[in-house]
Amino acid sequence: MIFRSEASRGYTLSAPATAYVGFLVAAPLVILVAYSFWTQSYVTLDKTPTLKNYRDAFADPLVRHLMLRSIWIAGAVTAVTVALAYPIAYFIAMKARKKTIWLLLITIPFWSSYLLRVFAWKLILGFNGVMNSALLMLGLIDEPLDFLLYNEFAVVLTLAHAWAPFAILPIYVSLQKIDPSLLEAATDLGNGPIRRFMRVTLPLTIPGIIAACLIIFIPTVGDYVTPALVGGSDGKMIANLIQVQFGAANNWPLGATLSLIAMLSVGFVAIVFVLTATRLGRRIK
Amino acid sequence: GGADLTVFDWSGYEDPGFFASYMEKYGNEAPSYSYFGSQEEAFTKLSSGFAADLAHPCSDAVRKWVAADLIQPLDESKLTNWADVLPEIKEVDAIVLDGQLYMLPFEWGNTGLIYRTDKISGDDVSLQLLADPAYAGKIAVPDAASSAYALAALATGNADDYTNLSDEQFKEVSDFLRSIHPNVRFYWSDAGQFDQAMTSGEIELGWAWNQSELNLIWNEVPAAMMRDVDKGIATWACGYVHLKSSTTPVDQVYDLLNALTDPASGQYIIDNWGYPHSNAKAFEVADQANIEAYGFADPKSFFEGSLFFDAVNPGLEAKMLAEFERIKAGF
Amino acid sequence: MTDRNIIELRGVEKRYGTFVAAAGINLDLKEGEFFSLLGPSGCGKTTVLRMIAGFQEPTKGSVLIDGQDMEGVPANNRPTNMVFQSYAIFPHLNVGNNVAYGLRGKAPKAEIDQRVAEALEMVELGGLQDRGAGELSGGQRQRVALARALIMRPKVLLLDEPLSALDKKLREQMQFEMRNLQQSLGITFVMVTHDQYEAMTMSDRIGVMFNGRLKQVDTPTTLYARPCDQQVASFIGEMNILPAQLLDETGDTLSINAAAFGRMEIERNPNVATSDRNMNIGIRPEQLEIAAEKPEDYPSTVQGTVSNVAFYGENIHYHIQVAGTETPISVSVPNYFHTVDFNRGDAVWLGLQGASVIDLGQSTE
Amino acid sequence: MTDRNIIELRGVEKRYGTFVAAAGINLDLKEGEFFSLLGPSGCGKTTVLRMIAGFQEPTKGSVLIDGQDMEGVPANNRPTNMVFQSYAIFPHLNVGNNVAYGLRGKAPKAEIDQRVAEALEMVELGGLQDRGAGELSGGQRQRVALARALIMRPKVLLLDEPLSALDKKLREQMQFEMRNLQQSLGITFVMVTHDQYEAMTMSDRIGVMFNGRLKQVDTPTTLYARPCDQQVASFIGEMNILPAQLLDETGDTLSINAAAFGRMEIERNPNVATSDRNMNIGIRPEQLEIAAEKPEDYPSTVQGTVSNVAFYGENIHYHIQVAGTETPISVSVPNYFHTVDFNRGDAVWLGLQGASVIDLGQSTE
Amino acid sequence: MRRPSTLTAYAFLYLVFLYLPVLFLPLFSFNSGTIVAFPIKGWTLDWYRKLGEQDTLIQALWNSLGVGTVVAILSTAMGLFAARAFVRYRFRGQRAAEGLVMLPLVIPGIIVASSMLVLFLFLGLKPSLLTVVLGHTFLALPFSVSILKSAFDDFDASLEEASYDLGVGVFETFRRVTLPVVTPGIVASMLVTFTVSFDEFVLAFFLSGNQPTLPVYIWSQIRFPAKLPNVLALGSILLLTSVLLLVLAEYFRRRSSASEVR
Ligand SMILES: Nc1ncnc2c1ncn2[C@@H]1O[C@H](COP(=O)(O)OP(=O)(O)OP(=O)(O)O)[C@@H](O)[C@H]1O
Ligand SMILES: Nc1ncnc2c1ncn2[C@@H]1O[C@H](COP(=O)(O)OP(=O)(O)OP(=O)(O)O)[C@@H](O)[C@H]1O
Ligand SMILES: NCCCCN
Ligand SMILES: [Mg+2]
Ligand SMILES: [Mg+2]
Repeated sequence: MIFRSEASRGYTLSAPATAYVGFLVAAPLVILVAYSFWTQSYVTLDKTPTLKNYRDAFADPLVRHLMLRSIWIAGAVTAVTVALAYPIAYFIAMKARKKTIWLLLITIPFWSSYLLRVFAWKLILGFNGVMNSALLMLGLIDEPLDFLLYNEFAVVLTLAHAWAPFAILPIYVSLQKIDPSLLEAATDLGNGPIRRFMRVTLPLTIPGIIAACLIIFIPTVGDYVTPALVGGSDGKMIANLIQVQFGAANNWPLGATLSLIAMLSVGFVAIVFVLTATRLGRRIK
Repeated sequence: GGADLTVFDWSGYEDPGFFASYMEKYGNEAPSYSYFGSQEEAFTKLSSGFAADLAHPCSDAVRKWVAADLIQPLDESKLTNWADVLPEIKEVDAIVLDGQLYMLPFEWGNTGLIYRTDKISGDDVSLQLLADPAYAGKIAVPDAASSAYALAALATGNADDYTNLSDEQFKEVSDFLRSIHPNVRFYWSDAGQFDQAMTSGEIELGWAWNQSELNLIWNEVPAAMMRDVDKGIATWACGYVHLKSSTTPVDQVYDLLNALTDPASGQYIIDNWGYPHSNAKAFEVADQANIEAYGFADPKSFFEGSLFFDAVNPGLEAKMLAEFERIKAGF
Repeated sequence: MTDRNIIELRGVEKRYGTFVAAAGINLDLKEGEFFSLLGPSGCGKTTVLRMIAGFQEPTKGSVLIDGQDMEGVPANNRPTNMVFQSYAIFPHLNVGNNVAYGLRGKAPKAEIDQRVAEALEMVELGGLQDRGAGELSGGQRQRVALARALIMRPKVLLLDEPLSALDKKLREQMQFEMRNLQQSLGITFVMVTHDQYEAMTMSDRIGVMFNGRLKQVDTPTTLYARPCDQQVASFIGEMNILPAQLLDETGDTLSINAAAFGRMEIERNPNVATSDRNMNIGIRPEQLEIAAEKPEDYPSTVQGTVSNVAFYGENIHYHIQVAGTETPISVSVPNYFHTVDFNRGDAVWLGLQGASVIDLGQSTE
Repeated sequence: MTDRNIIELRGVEKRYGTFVAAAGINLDLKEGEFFSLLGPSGCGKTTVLRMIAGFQEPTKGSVLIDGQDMEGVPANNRPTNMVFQSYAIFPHLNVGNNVAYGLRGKAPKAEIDQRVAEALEMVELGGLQDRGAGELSGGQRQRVALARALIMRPKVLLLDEPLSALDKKLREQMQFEMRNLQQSLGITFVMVTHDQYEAMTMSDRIGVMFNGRLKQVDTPTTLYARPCDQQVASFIGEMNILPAQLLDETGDTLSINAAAFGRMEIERNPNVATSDRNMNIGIRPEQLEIAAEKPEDYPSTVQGTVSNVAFYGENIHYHIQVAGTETPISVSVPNYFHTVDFNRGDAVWLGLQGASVIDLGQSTE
Repeated sequence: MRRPSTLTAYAFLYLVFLYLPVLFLPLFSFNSGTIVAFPIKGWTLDWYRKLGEQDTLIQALWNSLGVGTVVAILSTAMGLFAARAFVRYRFRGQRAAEGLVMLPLVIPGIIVASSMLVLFLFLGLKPSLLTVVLGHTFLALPFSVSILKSAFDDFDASLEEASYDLGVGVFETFRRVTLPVVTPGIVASMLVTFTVSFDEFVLAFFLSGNQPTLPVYIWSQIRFPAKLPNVLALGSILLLTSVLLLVLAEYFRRRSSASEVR
């Protein structure tokens, strides 16, 4: 084994993982694509290839609407989560003495069940919830606020909570990688803390920010549980429609078509985002 | 042992009070349960190859399940309690198809308008209230097309044609759902969500199962279900079907079916769950005060006067599903 | 170099918890001087430099730059600039933007461009503005760091081991260039290094540190000829240290009896505290004469045996075992005509003159 | 040192993709010899060492150890052991278990214990068996690595920059100890280094590499006195390189006309390929005489001006600007009596003898 | 020296944001009512007392623990080899391979879930705990690979070479040097991958047969809330356990870094 070339050792060792992931990514994709050309009526699957599903999906303004809303909500979730997470990642990487303790502190809440956490948010945001009770008690409001729950705001807040560690960790890692002497050099060259942050820290953490954004944005577009639980009457997203096709409607071909459209749209948005962010980063001098 | 038998069920139905005699026979061992949250979920899983001995859908699903070749007919002669099953339930559409019995009814109940009695008086309450701008943000409707369409069919006076709405009727019914959409706080997908919101006062009325009414009452929330058949209420019946994927010996399957339909089980579910049972004898042995309080002293009136959840025809079902998605999205 | 103090350290001390990284540092640096801080790893050199730059506040004492107390003045407001050991080239900026960094927003674009071009010319990187930070060699990075600091026209340029990452040839070339640059600009340079040759060849004065304390501050030649104690003596260059007895003192002349070499007169070293009866003397290897025959014109001589020969190219070092001291005496001779004159085992004579013997003060045992 | 070849490299080449890290390496190492590979960073030294150890297979050519072709023999079956630059001390094992590592399961426990104790004595770490790997200083780590390799009784010990992580004092001490150890054990040592003084003082022979090629293999003195070309000449020590015209050759004597110094007779350098009409000569800084007056007993003299003085302690280097060459000529004089004799601007004379001039062969422009 | 900065204040506020919801779970596990909403009806320990009787709940917990354990082992094993390959060797397509292994992080859950269900059925694999394990291993791999990559980053390659050099073969070197040195990374990877599996819902929902994992069970309980407080009680216990586990992980991490400091 010592003697085989480095490359072949690399292939051998990484093969199980890459083959596994590759297979589980590729095979379902092939099946999804196949399904998207078939049709279903009631309980029978018609395997005659057709573009009907695509035609229907593209013709339907609902699909477009839900897709755009999903991207908008996922974008908002991503922006809010990352914006809230950046300072805390910065704090842990640059200021905190006991970094590991802080990292632990931000992970512990995620060792309870996700569904229960979503549930807990309803307790806080609900009509008789903690937030309203507190505001009422403080005399800040007379009537419970009803715009806290069952809307896009609630979805964004709940997901910003759920994805917190996934935003904090990549940003933390990229901050951690910054050579402190770069920051000292910026100070030495006359920058105060804010200009130094804008000109050195921020540009150098763009890869971390991009990673955090992708890790949050892409799965969020496909989330259907959170919108169903806290989204209210207008928090529905594309994944709910997909879920209906695989469930109640029992129309897998349409579900597969919608999945593929969603993946392509998300991929497109992600690529545009990465390119823009990278370019923006380069513009800073 | 008893656990060899697997049941695919709504969660909660693994209550040992439902099948005491089965446990006696099988060494005090309960069947194994696995759960679904909705019939659609159950159908998806079963048609994906999920295997079990028995499943617990409601009557409206049976036709589709048969068409998808998921279930096998039951042998009436082996069902010891078949004779005692309420005659109204035996009549329910799709329980018997092509002369073959496919579902053994177990429990039944209502889907109706539940409201906070402290906020709305019993005289004022009506389905049309759902569209009243005064209740903006105060109502909840199930996130299920068939149930929402039943509600709207009742509200628009199209209840009799619920399973076979004409195009105009369909439009009228859909428009009602559209008109209440602005008032909807959320389309509930789990009963707990509905119960929580009613408890907190977040919503004041909504379309839900009688299970919710009872849960609210037990938790001392002032709430009730509107049971006036003239104002509109729906009825459903659910039961057990024998899955084709069943592998456990048939006798054991029937032992559980018989235990479930035993009057003792019926008494238990009526007294402890507040649900009506399918066995007529159960009503005799159960606490009459409960029967009165939970509002099913007169089963006949429900089966005759209310909208019964039968399967809508497949074409209409697809239309409902698609249209409901649009309505929810504000289209 | 003028006589004005540009930097004054007054009783500066720095503690990390209970650990004292620097203590009792008093130091005046002249305008236009090239000053080096020399000492073994961990002795506190970087700590002192960073207190001047403002990256660390002294625990005690004060730092004055150009007569102004710097307490509470953050690094970005001090008239100093720094060349970091790792160079700290901003990886996301090209050469031009790296060099322009400190001027952005403080001068019009045209002026910045011109000053960047000039600074790059100065470090012989003219025209490389658009080169990416990742495409530079070690020596080029060093020059960019230098240009980036110098473009700020600092009163004092601080350099933390600026050459240690470069390889021998390049290091020697940069030593030369940096010294010339410093002289032509007239800016004070304060350089940290652990390389004695670098310090000696580049600096006007050197401060030698051990364990957080500044032991001696002097010109390279004085440091070499009049070290203040054994530690400094053997840190800079090689030194044969021998015990001796002080017999008599007359003015600045000490009469001693040295191990192996016997009686001789040597000059008093003003840098050592006292010269007790039991004292030490130091002899640099190149100060000894080695010969096959007893050398005539040396007052003190001793016979010995070559125990080791080390060839250094420019010099050859002989280790000579002599009676009266246990460790062999090291002798350095220039390598004339590429020949080695003595081999291991040869009997040789060593010759010594009192004028080249260093008084190292009282013995520290 | 015997005459038997313990290692033979025959036309060894190593490519990484299209990049040639080593090429055309032919080398015979004698049993018991201390051999060093010297060269600038990235020249391929480590690559050659690792091909001998078996961590890398040559792309072409073959490696023989003790006469046996090593092709296909994995590192764990070769009679070589290695001391890694980072020392590679197993962090989860204590000193005793680190040293015993290679013997475990190959000898009875009692014997292992005894050999470990011996090996630790040998490197002066006796009794430190239970010390944790994390509790060792740099020098101790180096010794543990040495003991761990030597306990395997290898035919050849390979060392990759074994001392570069240590600081000056410790490095000098270990150089001395390692050389002694090698001589008493009689094992062949092959050491990679980029420090010319380390290579010169420790080795029997040195191989100088540039860009993947072995340029010259010779003893330190020959390498210094008879480098095979300008590159080797200026990599080892300092060298003044001047152009010259070959006027005549008689046997091993060349008659030349050198820039600045004029006509002289020098010895032919057998290591250079040819000595053409347009040739280069090299003069080591210590081979030049510097004086205020024209030196009498030097056949070639030239007058110049001191352009720079660099104080190195043991030596002082003067840079002298003379007519006839552009770059100043570097002259090294020993630092007798701690005095600097000349200052910048002084007019001086340089004296030179043909015997100390090095023929560097044809000019490469 | 400096007053507590706004940043520190923000950090503590953020912690409140993170913890506030989670702390309500234990609170409602002591509520005597079955509806999880204010006002709290009364206080009780019943839900904890009755926990032992909840056979299906306990079974679901065991399923999740079992799946999590197998997933942790599988993904860590594959991750170990892959991470080693990525850190140690350069080979063509390496970046593509690294990217591929990270893909599960960024494919929407529902798409993974639905397409995997289709695939497994196509392959004749009925939904069961096995399919859940396969799915979760897929999801956990990127985590395991990235954790172990950083473990190997800190691991000096010359340690293994030293072992070969001392005459020890490939497999024994792996056992005597590689494994002990990267053990803390392995432990961290096992913990994290276990957690990923333990809390995963969407895939488990699609892929589990008649043995629900805990999140799938909880999902059904949320819809039919009679036993929800039991779930809250269990959730609170799990939270406590996970805190203990994390402390354990931290202990291992500390131990590893202690041995690496010179
Ligand atoms: N932030 C810190 N906290 C605690 N100790 C520190 C800190 N910075 C430096 N030290 C310690 O102070 C001492 C002096 O450090 P300093 O960096 O000034 O040394 P140095 O002379 O520059 O050494 P080197 O040549 O290795 O760079 C060292 O022992 C170091 O370990
Ligand atoms: N695995 C590899 N893949 C590609 N190139 C390599 C590899 N290993 C070494 N090289 C290249 O081969 C050349 C020689 O490397 P080597 O490590 O032998 O140099 P070296 O002489 O030991 O240098 P140093 O003194 O810096 O250690 C270098 O340019 C290096 O970048
Ligand atoms: N028991 C479940 C009730 C379902 C009503 N559709
Ligand atoms: Mg330092
Ligand atoms: Mg090397």
